[in-house]
Amino acid sequence: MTPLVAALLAFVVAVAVVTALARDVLVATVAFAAYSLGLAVLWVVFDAPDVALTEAAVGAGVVTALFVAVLSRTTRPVGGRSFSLSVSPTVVIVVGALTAALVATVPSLPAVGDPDAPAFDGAAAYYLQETGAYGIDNAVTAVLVVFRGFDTFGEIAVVFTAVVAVLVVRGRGDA
Amino acid sequence: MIDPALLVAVPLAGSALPAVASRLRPRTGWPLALGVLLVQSVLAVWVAAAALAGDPVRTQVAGIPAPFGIGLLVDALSAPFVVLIALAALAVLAYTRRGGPRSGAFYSLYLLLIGGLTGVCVTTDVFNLYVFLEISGLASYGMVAQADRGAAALAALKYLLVGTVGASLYLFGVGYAYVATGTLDMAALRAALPAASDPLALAALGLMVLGLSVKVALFPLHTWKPDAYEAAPPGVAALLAALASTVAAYALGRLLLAVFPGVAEAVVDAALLGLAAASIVAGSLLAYRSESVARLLAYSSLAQFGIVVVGFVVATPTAIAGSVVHLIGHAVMKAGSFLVVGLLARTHDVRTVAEYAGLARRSPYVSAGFAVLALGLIGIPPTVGFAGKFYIALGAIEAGSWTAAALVLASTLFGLVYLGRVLERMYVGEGDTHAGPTGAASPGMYAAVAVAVLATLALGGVGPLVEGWLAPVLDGLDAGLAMGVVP
Amino acid sequence: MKPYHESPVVTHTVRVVAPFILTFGLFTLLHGTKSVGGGFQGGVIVASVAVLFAFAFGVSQTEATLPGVRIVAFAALGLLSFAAVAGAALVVGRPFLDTTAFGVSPVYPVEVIEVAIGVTVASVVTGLFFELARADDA
Amino acid sequence: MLERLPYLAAIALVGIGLAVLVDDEHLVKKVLGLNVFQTGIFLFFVTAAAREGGSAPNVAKAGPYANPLPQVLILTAIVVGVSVTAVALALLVRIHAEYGTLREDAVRAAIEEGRE
Repeated sequence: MTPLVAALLAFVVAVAVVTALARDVLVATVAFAAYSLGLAVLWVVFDAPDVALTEAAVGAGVVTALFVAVLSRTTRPVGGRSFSLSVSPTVVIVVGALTAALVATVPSLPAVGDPDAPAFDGAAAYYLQETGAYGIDNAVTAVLVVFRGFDTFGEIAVVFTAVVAVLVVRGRGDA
Repeated sequence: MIDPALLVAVPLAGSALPAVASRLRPRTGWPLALGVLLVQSVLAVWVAAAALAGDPVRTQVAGIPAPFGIGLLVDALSAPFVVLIALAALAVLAYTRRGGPRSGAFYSLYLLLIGGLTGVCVTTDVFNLYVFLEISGLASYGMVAQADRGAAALAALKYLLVGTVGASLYLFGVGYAYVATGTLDMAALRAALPAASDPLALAALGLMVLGLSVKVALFPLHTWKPDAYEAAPPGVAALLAALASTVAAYALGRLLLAVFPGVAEAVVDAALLGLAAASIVAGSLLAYRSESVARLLAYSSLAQFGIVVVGFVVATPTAIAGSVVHLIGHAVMKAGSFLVVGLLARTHDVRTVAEYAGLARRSPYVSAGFAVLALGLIGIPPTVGFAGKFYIALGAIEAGSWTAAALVLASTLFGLVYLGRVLERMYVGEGDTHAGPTGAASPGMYAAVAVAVLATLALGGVGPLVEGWLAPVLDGLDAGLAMGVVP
Repeated sequence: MKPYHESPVVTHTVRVVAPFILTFGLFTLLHGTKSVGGGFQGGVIVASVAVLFAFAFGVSQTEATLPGVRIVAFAALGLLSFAAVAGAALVVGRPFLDTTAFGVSPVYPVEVIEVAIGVTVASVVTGLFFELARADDA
Repeated sequence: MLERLPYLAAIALVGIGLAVLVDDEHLVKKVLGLNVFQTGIFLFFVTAAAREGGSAPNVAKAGPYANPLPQVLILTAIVVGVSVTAVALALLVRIHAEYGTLREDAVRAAIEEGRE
């Protein structure tokens, strides 16, 4: 665990807390954009540049733009404190129980970066070994299009579903 | 043989047509959707028939070998659902020609929903299943919001938020399963999971089951359902009632039978039985207290899916056959009921249990159809509703699980109370018998209801057939587990 | 919404920067097999140019040059192209999506699929932004 | 526990996001909460892909490599996430046009009022 990773994790969690507590939704949205950028840097540190590029373009870019577009034409709450700390007890219990159950699994997880973890055997080893045979260098692209292309086909369908669903929701299904 | 990938690819690719064509020429959405669905239905029936007559039909997408590539499988467990999706889509499409929304984009969503649901049924890869879960989810959120009323947008948003949490919890479970084993293929997971670290296997199971339970809408994870079904246009409510939770329950059953045996079975069975019992009791109670007939039917689904889960927990061949029959039967009966609700809202402007009073005299044929569907939902012979429950109860008794058998029996008594209340109003209640029809319905709407009623009766004897189909599949799964190999 | 006032600093910056971003986006889109990038990443970056123009020049003015019909048609085109490449393998008797089915290096069908992804993603992201940013009366 | 810090952070993000989603009355905040919740799960996957002394999975360069599979899964999940967010925001725009507010309690009150 490098200090850089620890610092990035602390930053990401801190900005997530700001997003959660801010009462002004514009503040929350800006905090969320910073959160996405923090994650993008974290992905770079974790040797996932493709995920980082997507996170930066999608999370910090497109999603923020979409939120701002919506906020610019709707109302923002006015007055009151800037941050809200009140959470209902039911939420604390339910979310707390789930979180505690998940934390209990952490000691059983392989250590971060452990090359003997099961995840590095099996499918991943096969992908890395076969990628070159397809004339592709970037294993992420090879997995995305060749080895798991059916996921990606479905993913394009998801993207198409989004635009069609938005047209339907906005009542412009034929316009 | 036909590549099963086409069952998914045809509707997904075909969904590109209605949204574009209707912009160039109005009202081309419906015929294009019909054409695509006809092609898909022929393929689905063909592949399913081949799978039921002989060996399961399987393929590895792109020719990447198992367990590294994504496998698709139509066997006796998935074939009935593949056919159900295709035929229900056609029947409801006949209904929506007059009764439903007509924009081209709507019919694109319709095809995306069908493609996504079929994908969930045929894939043997747990992450691929997530992708198709999200396609079908996203399409359903848009379709619910199609209704004009403002409440529909809020109901759709709630459906979206809760549904996405469900899908994401499932994805989290996939993450645990992958970290524990290094594979995403169902058969390989089944071989590797029991040897994996216990907390990780249990977390994978817990999160995946929890996520799918949200999609199935088991109590108390059901909150999206009544609002969404009440707010959606009638055709959409019928389609979702027939397919959305049904396919999620299929996925839950597939995982419990084909991936997770050997992982903390005693704990898991007790937890699932508790969830099922809560769904049966609370769903029946909420249904009894509903004024709106659409909400009553939505709450009734909680109880019905509780019974299906009981069958998967008992997990004898008889009980599993019962769950499959009940899933198919419930889809037919519940979709038919929602079509009747939409039809009556159109022809007589009635929506609540009170308003249904005396309807049997004003609209005798539609009322008789609804009565058959309701008796089926209660579980009266000779309907398919009886067949499913009977097989689940029989399986429970065979396995010596008296709790499970008692739950099935109790659900029937509860059904008698909350559905009997509606039937009683319709047949002996005093309503405004002089009020004439307030609107007209199309032949397609009546035809879709008639198909559901006839299927409810005709499928009543399907139990032994399904049991026969499933036997080799279940044997194969057990053999695979016993030998620790990939079946 | 308040009436929109163009700022010369912003519009000039966007004019200068946009071609570079567009080039970067297309490079990312086409270079996914060799290095970081691919259809999704490149598609989003290309779309961000349209979003930038909208922020600089106003939503309605930018959208006038990008009618909705074409956006949905392009999104559909990408989806259908992907399906066509995937389905073409079936025609020569290979499994759906088999990129080795065509007697050429798999890189070529992979690149076609990447472009198809890029076209759909770029048009959908652009379409989503305008659909959400547009005033209701438009 | 400390060498597994990213997993703990992922779980924390899941918890924070879920709490906002369930508890906050503002519908925009709910959608933001959903995004935080999902990215927490993404962190879990990308952490599982990291490898000590590894590099990005480009086979033209020398290994060992990070695991490309979870990275691809998350690439897909990010795109799914933005699609869901876009549809959610479109629903928010319609709710706002109809009821003039994005607070859940106020929207519910308006719907109840419409029923009576």
